[in-house]
Amino acid sequence: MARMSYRDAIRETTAGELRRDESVYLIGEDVGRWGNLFGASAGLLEEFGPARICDSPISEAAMTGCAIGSALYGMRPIAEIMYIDFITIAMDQMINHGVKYHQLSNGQVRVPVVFRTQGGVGMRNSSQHSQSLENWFVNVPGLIVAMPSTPADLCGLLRSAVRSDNPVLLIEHKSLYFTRGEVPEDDYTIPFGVADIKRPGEDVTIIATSWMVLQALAAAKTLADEGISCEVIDPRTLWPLDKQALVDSVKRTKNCVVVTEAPAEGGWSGEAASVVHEQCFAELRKPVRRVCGMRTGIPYGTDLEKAVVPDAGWICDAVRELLA
Amino acid sequence: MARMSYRDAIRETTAGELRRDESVYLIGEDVGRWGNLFGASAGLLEEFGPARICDSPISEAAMTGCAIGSALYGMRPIAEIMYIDFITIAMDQMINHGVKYHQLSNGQVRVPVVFRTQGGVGMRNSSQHSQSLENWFVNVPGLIVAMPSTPADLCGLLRSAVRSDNPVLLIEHKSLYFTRGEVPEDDYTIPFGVADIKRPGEDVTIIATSWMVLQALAAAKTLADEGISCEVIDPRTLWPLDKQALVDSVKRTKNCVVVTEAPAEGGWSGEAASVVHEQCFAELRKPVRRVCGMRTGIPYGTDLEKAVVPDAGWICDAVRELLA
Amino acid sequence: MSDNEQLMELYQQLLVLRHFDEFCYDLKMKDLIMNGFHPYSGQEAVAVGVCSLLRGDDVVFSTHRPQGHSIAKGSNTRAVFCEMLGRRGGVSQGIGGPMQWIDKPHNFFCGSIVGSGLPIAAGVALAFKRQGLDSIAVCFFGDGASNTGAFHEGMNLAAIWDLPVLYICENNQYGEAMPVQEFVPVSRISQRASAYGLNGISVDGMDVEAVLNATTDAVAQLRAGNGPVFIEMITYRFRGHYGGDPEHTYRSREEIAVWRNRDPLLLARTRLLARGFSEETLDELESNVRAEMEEDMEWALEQPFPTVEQATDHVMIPLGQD
Amino acid sequence: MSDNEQLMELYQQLLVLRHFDEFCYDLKMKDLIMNGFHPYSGQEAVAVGVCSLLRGDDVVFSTHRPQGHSIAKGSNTRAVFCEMLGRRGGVSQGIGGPMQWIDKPHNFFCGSIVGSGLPIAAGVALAFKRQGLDSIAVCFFGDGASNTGAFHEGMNLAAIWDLPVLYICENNQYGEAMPVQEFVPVSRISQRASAYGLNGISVDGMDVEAVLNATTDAVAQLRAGNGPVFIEMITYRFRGHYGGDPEHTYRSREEIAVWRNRDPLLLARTRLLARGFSEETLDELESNVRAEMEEDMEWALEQPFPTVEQATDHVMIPLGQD
Ligand SMILES: Cc1ncc(C[n+]2csc(CCOP(=O)(O)OP(=O)(O)O)c2C)c(N)n1
Ligand SMILES: Cc1ncc(C[n+]2csc(CCOP(=O)(O)OP(=O)(O)O)c2C)c(N)n1
Ligand SMILES: [Mg+2]
Ligand SMILES: [Mg+2]
Repeated sequence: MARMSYRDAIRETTAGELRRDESVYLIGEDVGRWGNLFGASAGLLEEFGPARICDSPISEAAMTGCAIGSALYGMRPIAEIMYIDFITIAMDQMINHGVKYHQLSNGQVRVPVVFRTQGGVGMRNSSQHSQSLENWFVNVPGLIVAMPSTPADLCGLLRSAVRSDNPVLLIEHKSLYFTRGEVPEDDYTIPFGVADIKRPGEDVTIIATSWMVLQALAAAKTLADEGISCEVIDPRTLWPLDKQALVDSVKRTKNCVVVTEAPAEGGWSGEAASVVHEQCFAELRKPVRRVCGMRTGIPYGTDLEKAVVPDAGWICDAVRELLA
Repeated sequence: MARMSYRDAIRETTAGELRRDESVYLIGEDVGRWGNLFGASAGLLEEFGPARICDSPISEAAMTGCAIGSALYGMRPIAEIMYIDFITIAMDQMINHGVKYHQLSNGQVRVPVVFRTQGGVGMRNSSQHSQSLENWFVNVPGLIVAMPSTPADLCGLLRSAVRSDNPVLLIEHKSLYFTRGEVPEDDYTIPFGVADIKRPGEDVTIIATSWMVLQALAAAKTLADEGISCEVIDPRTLWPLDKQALVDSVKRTKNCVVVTEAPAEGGWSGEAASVVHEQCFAELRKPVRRVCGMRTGIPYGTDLEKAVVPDAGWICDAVRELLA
Repeated sequence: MSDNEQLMELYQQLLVLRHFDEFCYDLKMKDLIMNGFHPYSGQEAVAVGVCSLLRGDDVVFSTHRPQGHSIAKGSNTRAVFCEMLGRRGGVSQGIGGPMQWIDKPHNFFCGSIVGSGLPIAAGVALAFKRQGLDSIAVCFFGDGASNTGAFHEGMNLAAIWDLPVLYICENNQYGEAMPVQEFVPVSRISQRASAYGLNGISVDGMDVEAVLNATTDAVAQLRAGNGPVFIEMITYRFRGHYGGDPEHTYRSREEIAVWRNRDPLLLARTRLLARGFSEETLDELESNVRAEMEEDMEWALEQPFPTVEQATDHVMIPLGQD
Repeated sequence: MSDNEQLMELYQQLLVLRHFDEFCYDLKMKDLIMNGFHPYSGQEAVAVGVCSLLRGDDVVFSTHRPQGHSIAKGSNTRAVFCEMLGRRGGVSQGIGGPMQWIDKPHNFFCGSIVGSGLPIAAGVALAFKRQGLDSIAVCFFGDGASNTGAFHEGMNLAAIWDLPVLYICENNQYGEAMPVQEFVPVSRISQRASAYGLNGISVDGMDVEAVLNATTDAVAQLRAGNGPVFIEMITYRFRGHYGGDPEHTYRSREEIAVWRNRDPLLLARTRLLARGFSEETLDELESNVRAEMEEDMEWALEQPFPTVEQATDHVMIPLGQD
């Protein structure tokens, strides 16, 4: 076990995959010289050279298409979209092409591409750099969507992503980069579609993703002092979704809260809540509570950007109300 | 009242708005010479000239940005994205800019732009021309999302869209263009956020959107012969959503089915089902049933493309099971 | 200049593409091809000339108008007929349809989003370059596509990284109903190459030998590792944008007649006659090709449609096997 | 060539921009500007030269590096300080931050998605053209932005429709850490104009008079209705990409020193001295400007932060009032 930051976990895992498999390469804006905005690829250019650590021009569509094309012919690209907000420029390449080629070829071609990006608040960069757009991709057949919340999950899921022949979108979170955690030292992978119980509990199931997992854990801690025992479940992949894990938990606790940073309407909270309602209807004491970001552009500034998305306080309130 | 096709309703309403207000103009690929792929703007170039009916180059991003920019300075553009699949190219302009300017200007600028596009199956054009991507936009603050299912709704909602100072995305459906219906002859508008009960009923509420409304109505007819009375509700706008109408209906019927052409996971069905569960938990006999498109790229061919999305048969089966 | 035998082979290929296309047109009129068919008649010299120089391991990316490129790249005409008809046995087993198929054995891809192939072709070329291969990627696209953001981003990427992509712009004078002069503000689309530090050239795309000559140099340059090449092929589509479009809204009969006088098949045939081939030989060749295409079509018309299970298979590689 | 008075005014504006920027840099180092600040030092001659020719009703679209353009277009320096600091009273009331604000009274817009302004500026110009006005839209963007699809699509649209947009490419030699020579495969970005049938020119962007002269012609041409103009301004940013970036990873101290020798403020000052202004006059001007900026900053630092209610207001026009 080593204790490391989420950011370092990205770098170490990427480096490991680059060493393991010659066909892996990293492409993205300033992933080389700068080693990524957060240092998530610092030093890799020096170790692997510019043929494998490719600084891309400011051309998100081309970079994405390039990754897809090269994946068709033996390469295993990790394409980094600096902020998820910029993925809007790459959507055609991803959605109309990359994720459809396997089916269109009747299974003859594979597109082993990893799209890495990061979303959410935390850098005080306001509304064009802080969005939570993950649910768009959950509705798209052909794509795996992973959102690791800890350094250990990041390592295991990123390894799985690089080694998968399916296209994978792995969404990091800017507020997670400098969080730290224990990471096993072996070459483990985490399969897609397997949720993780981040904290076992008995009175209520809190389903949360990405940075919201940390908020949920903080809430669980506060609530424990009040005698409320929360189970915090992190699905880790939004698609495929480990429905069984969610359902098993809620059948036990009989109460459920879903937390997302994205606004409720049209977001992933509706999907998670529906799965729980569909399969735990008899057991649920009350309907699933959704705790979601405000329906607003993310404002600038430390306090404001955090004030418009859920925190432990919001979650505690929701749990208290639900159990009242 | 005049009986007309959905396609003609678009044309007549567009022409009416162009006549009413000089600042309205239409921009899109082949909206002029061709009068739109389906004839939805046939003859308008002749009446209004190329300054108001603008054939755009194959540049969805530029066309969208152009519409937004002109809307900032006194124009009221209707920007037509030929297929919703191509909106992937325009997403940055819409999502990062057009829908954010009002808030970023603290209410000082308005962006009265209408994005018209069409989705779904029906033209046998396979997976890059048949997608149902509406839920992406429901999760985006700052945008109204309308999906009219009848010629009369189209007229009223399109008028509201053109006259609104908020950005509106109006999604048509290729399988609706040649359906016909009665259209009032006066200059009526339909407010956003007001659902319509397309068929009143007592035993179950079917919430359906766009072309799925027709499938739901067909199912309701079949089920009526079996003694099952279905209420079919069309929210007409996905955001804002007329939650009250859905809730009132389900509180009466105590049963609910949600139908979308898009796949379930990450789609709008989760949102609708969540709203109903949250607010009708006590009244619901069973959990809300979702009837949604298969999780696949849309295959080519008349039979196949229709076989992968819900039809009356799927809906009947779901209702029967729910009421069993 | 090609020798007699070579020209004869090219002519045969031109005939294949033309008769294939015309049969498809009829199938479209009968609604047997259900939608998305875009005739290639008139542009055959481009596909035939370019693809005659390619190896099996070279990769072609095409557009919503792919049948000519696909066949010229080696796709089986029966399989392409089947795909057009949405039948099992099609290049994409009938699920992709007339503008979206992948023929992996022949390294052929196409798609119906205008301009989108340019970045992807650059990616294929990147793979070849990294792997030290001398295979190349060829990307066909239209005059209209040269206004897309993907064109610009893709071309720039290929240029700065010296990738072996052959960009072939088929300027057939229109993008749907949009005349190129009105939508592309340069007289030669090849001038756009200079924005990427490339030497663009424009070639008579009705003349298969001209296409061949220009492309021969380009392919040599690409295999030698000297970065992308941009060739504009000046051509014309004889039929509407899609089978049955309202052509009269944007072009005149006279204009079509002028271009039909420069029919690539006619040009090649005239040249073969001048080189001593007899009318009879050429007529016989044509009727043989036609008969063969008809036979392929008949065969295709007897193939079954895919089942829903088949059509929804392979959305993803099953988890655990991926 | 500008007269003395005019040059003096330009110099004063250069000083405003520089001192404003340097105060911001300090604020960023203190984390009072929270993020997204991109220094403009070194490029001032571009904003000042171009904007000095604009009318209030002309519209400017800028980038993630907008403060110079905004102030030169007329934005109140207190309001821009406030926006940087995220305070109420900012141009966007403190909710947009250092790279996203709209100053409607001064017809100024900016945004942090590289390249995205080009199509929107074309749209503004379309509105002016339709309304028969002679107002123009000005769009600033960087060398890096010239590789975006939005650049290509927007420029093409403006060109085919003859829209009154002045496209100003500020080639400051880098896009983040990416050197322009490596990412743009032409020696002059202005060469890209020819892809749109336009005559691009490249101008010394460190020399405010050169900027002024080139732009004067351009603005006249635009007001006369003669379609878009593309000017590349060759310039340099003296500081890192953002306040505090790892500059050493991509450029040398020597390179910076060479460019600092051509500081636009130094050039203008030298010229003013040559035209007879005294050192004392210029020093006094500078210290006045500096004092004023400091005062503005102090004022801004006392303004309140927006409340959450304020920051989430105006997401949409309330239904029924829209
Ligand atoms: C991004 C995108 N926009 C619009 C369309 C609709 N469309 C299909 S073909 C076509 C014209 C393409 O013109 P060109 O590139 O010249 O190719 P051609 O059809 O002439 O072969 C258009 C606009 C599309 N398929 N994709
Ligand atoms: C579409 C997009 N991609 C990437 C970024 C991240 N980014 C911000 S500034 C910048 C460099 C821009 O370079 P240039 O256009 O030369 O402008 P400069 O910063 O030099 O003023 C990049 C890549 C972004 N904001 N938007
Ligand atoms: Mg064309
Ligand atoms: Mg730059």
